[in-house]
Amino acid sequence: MKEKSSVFSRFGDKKNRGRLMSFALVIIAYIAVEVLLKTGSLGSMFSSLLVPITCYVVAAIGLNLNVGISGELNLGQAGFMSVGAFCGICVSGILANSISAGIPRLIIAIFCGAILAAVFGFLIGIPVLKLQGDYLAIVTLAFGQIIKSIFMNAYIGIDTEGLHFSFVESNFKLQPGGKMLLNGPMGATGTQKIANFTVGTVLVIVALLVVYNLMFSRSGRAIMAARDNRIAAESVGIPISRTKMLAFVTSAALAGAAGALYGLNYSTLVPNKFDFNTSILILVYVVLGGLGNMTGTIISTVVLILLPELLRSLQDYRMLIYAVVLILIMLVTNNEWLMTKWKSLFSGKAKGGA
Amino acid sequence: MQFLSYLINGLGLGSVYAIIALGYTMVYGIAKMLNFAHGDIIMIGAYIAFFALTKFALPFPLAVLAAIAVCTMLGVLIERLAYKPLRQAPSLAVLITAIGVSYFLQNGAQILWSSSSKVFPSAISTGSISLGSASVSYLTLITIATCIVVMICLTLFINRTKTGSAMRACSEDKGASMLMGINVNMIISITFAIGSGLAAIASVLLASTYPSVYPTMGSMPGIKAFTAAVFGGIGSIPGAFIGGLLLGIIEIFAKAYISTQLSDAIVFGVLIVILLIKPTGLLGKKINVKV
Amino acid sequence: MKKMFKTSLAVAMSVCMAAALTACGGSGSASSSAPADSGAAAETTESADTGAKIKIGGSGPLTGPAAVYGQAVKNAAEIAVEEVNAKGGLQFELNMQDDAHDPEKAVTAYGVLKDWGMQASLATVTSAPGAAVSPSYAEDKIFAITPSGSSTSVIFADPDNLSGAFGNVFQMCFTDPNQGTASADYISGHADLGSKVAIIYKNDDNYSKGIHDTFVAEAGAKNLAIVYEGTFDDSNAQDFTVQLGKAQEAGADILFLPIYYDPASLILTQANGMGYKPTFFGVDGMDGILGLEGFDTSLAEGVYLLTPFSADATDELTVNFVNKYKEKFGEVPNQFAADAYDCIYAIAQACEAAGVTADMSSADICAKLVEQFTSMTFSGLTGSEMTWNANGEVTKSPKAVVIQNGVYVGVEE
Amino acid sequence: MADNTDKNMKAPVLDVQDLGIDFGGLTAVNDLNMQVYDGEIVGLIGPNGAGKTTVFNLLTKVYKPTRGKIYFDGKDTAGKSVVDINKAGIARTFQNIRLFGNLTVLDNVKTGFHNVIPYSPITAILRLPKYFASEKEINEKAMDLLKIMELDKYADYKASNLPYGAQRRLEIARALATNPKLLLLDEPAAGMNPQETAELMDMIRFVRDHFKIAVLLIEHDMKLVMGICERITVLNYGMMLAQGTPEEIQSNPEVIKAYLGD
Repeated sequence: MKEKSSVFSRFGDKKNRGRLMSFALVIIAYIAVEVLLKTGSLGSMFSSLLVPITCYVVAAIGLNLNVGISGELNLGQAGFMSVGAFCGICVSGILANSISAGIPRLIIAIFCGAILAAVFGFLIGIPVLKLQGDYLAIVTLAFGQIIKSIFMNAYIGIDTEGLHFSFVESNFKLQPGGKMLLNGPMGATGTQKIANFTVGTVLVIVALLVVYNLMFSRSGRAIMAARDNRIAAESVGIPISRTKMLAFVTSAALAGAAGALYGLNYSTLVPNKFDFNTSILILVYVVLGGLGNMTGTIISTVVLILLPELLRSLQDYRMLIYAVVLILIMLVTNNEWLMTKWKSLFSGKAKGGA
Repeated sequence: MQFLSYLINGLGLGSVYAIIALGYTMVYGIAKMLNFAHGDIIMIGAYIAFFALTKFALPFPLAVLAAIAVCTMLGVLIERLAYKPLRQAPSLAVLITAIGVSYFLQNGAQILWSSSSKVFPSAISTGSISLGSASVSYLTLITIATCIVVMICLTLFINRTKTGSAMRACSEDKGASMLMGINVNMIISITFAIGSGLAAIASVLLASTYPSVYPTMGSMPGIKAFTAAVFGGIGSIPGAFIGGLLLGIIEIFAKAYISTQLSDAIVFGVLIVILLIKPTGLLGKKINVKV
Repeated sequence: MKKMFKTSLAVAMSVCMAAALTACGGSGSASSSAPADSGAAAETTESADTGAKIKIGGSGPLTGPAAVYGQAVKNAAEIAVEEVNAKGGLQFELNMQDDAHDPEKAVTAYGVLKDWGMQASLATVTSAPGAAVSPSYAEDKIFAITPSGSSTSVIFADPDNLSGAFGNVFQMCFTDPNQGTASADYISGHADLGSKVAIIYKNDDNYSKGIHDTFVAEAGAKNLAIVYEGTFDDSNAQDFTVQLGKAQEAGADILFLPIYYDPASLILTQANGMGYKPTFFGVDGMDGILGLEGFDTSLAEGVYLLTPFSADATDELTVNFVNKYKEKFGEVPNQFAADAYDCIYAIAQACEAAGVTADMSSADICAKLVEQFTSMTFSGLTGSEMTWNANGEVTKSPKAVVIQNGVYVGVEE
Repeated sequence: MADNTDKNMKAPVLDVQDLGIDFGGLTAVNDLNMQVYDGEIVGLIGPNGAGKTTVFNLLTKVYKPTRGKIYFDGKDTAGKSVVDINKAGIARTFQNIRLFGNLTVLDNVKTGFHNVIPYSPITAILRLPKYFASEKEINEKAMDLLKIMELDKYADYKASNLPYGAQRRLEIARALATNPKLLLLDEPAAGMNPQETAELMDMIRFVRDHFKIAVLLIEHDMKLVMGICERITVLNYGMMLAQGTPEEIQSNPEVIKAYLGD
């Protein structure tokens, strides 16, 4: 108790352990994957999943800040990913001639994607955060759909005369040799694939740092206070909408960064990719991983991305099995009787071992 | 006079949304959960009606009854197996379960009935009548009429029957209802049964108007109907009715007078504006927090 | 709270582990000769002798909204592989993976196929996933011919300028520009069909939008009057009354539908309900409309379409294929299926001509097949005397057919 | 104005003039006049439904008054928000306890320092030196408050797991963290046993002296009210019934009538 006044023990040991665990998890996973890659034993399928996994992890960490820490159900996270993705692709396309090295261009693209998504998050947050509960959820869903519609109708291209932008296709003409960066519903094609797993892992660590640093600070306490009791939070001088906005914008920015990384990992990207289903998918990662639990989010994202791939041998039945697994996990983890049995099993083992 | 035919077509589309939204809103009002699998019940209903009409060559009314029966049972079954164990669980857990159920139904349907679409036989008259220069199909009129009848029956049921008032009591306060001797589990099951039955009616209308039956046919009408329910104030039965009709009209008008490409964006944009003016939808109850 | 989440994770993990184990077990028992292929169990067509088979991969949407296309390709390719294997000599082993019409999943599916040891491929069924994996096929030097990935982005690295062809990715279907141009040419050359054109297309679909774009360009060149253009997308693919009403209002007497038969069937039904009767003009995606379970074929009476394949053709090859397909899968094959069937036979023809054997590396096979494909002619279900240029584009002339009395009837040029 | 008290030399920290609010057609509070001076402990009592909590909600701007003025620290508070009023120096507790249930006891108190020791989110994310300095200060001050409220042994507990009495004390600690000039306590002794209530009385006195603040409290426990309040205002049906020292109130026949009924 006496050491409590020391600044370094202010989180309590438990919180620190959770934090260290998630960083350790990411770093160990990274080293393990790199070793497997170097020895060539990972296989093409798993290699192709590495970058998307880091993207979804970052987007899910961001969403967990919004849903878990701030307590607002957001059904439009994919919309922010899409903003980041197309922004990243455009930035990378524009800079392709001036910066030929992939990594610096990727980092600039991710940064721009995050900033633009944050701006979108801020603009959307103004109306959204006036609402509460399920009404807020449906408006985020609506914005997700609107963002998708916008990208389906946006034409961006670059040619010798510079950058062109239009919402009407017939107005859109490029000089010969020009490059379409975003071609309406066809999305982006011929994107240079400059994303890689190392940058993805660094982005995960950055996302964790941002979220944890925010959580264990004045702002983080305010966000959680506003979630736990709005009226009491106001009564101690916490401005609710500003606080919620901070979480919303940070979450959007992380989704944007994730989107930029994602967009630059594939040679093609269509706006339809980031629809309602993708938002739901990310939400599933968050809920399964545990609200406010970042380590859990990382694990559940990885597991749920790998699961359908590992079920490929079941052919047509794999998505059916995936659905059953999803339902069963929810039923089992929310069943008190089973959970007490499960715990007693573990504590019994622990005692036996010791 | 195209305006009139757009309006009536909008009402027709809106009526389908309204019937689906009624199911959504009832389940929400009583179980306080967003049943994302609701749209997929519609899909199942459409398949049942399709097979009843083609494989078993049943007359149309029997096919509708078959669809209603199967959907009702399915709705209750899903509630018992997947949602009831989660009564005390956080609402997000129930939401994810509903999404799981939705995936399950879609993929199950694909395995059972293949992914290729089937064309729903036109059992309802395909003719049309002309109103001025606009022509309106009988089907659209039947759809609108069905929606109004359903709405009236539902209102009567909720307001005039004992079960109906028990439902209202449950939606106000489950704990107090239980103390008053209302079997809450029973009421929730009945709600799911009615909601799913309505989904079956909607499925037949949807499949008759847009005669294409395939495993994912329910998801988009489901989302639209959810939007409609929120539009009108989720939990409110007249709200769902008005929300559904409005959504249909806005969608058709947006397509007709603004842009076919942006119609979705416009529908959702209007929703956002409405919610900003009335944060709990058109007829939603104001949330009062006692300090 | 925390504890609950931890345990929930533990449960999730253990379920996943179990799933992984069964997956591995499954693959092990299915093809015991194959080395551990990271859970990617091969979906193999049966045959007695293992080891001497050329591994043909491919991915398509086997689940989700677009599953109908992927399933058709998978089914038809299976039939073709069985037939080729039954002839003796050249032996194929087919592995169709699910990509759910998602570029991301297609890249993963490509990884699965590569781990499996694919030597030649059907690429992808749909265009967007195709554009995502084509660069990988080019990079890894694996020969690919897509049955139905018709966008230019499948074969060109820079589709905007039609340059940077991958060189080893071929198409069995027409490229989209080809169809759009041919349709506009046909309509402008047949004034009796009508003079005012309306178009309804699916603007979030590469295929539909690609055809639309070139159709409009060509129509401009041919002075064809386009009086209305309407769109729809995935979330709006049911109600077409507005688009049809607008087309009617604009006085269009030809309705050009560069879309697949599913939405087309809805358009035909709704137009009929409105009493709007223009000449409907479709492209190859329209094929299959007569095979739709429960469709009132009288609605399709008088519909024109440009298609390389019709399931109602009476030639021996088509009859044989359609019967086999019906028998095995209980459905009438569509144009996707026909294209896939041709793909396998084209690969077989090229392999035989080049003397490709199963022990060759995929790069060697690729080089030989590219050489064959750019020089050979091939006749199959979807056309005769087809040739391919170095970009991978097929040359075959689309045939105009009209639906009369519920069957396709060839139209004189 | 109603400044006929013996403290009319000093300006009151809180000055309520002709305050009233209607809900629909119902008048909940009407014509309320009362003052609280620096360092005073004032009681607000009255039968159930008299409008006591409504007065607190009016003072903290949860409700906007229909009539009348509230001056705090000499300034009119019209147009201020709940957050503004807290920044200006009024802190409160709630009748139905409102803690941040998922936060630790220590973090609950730390939230109170939100505007007292501020730093930006960027400082937090980048972990700039100011973050460490501020957090150190917040931590020390929060622990001091917990010690005063005898909650230090619970610092790492989840707030919702605390015993009832401790939760009430935690609310006071959290309110004190916002550095108020006036502390509003809404039934601080509700649910406490006599022993705890006695301790609470000492605590309230100590807090008043230590932080040099004024306290306005709603309470049903007459022993507490009469024991620590220097002045008492009695409300009935939203109207002020009486005002004065505990002795005056105890002997006021109208008050006795209101409490015992007709």
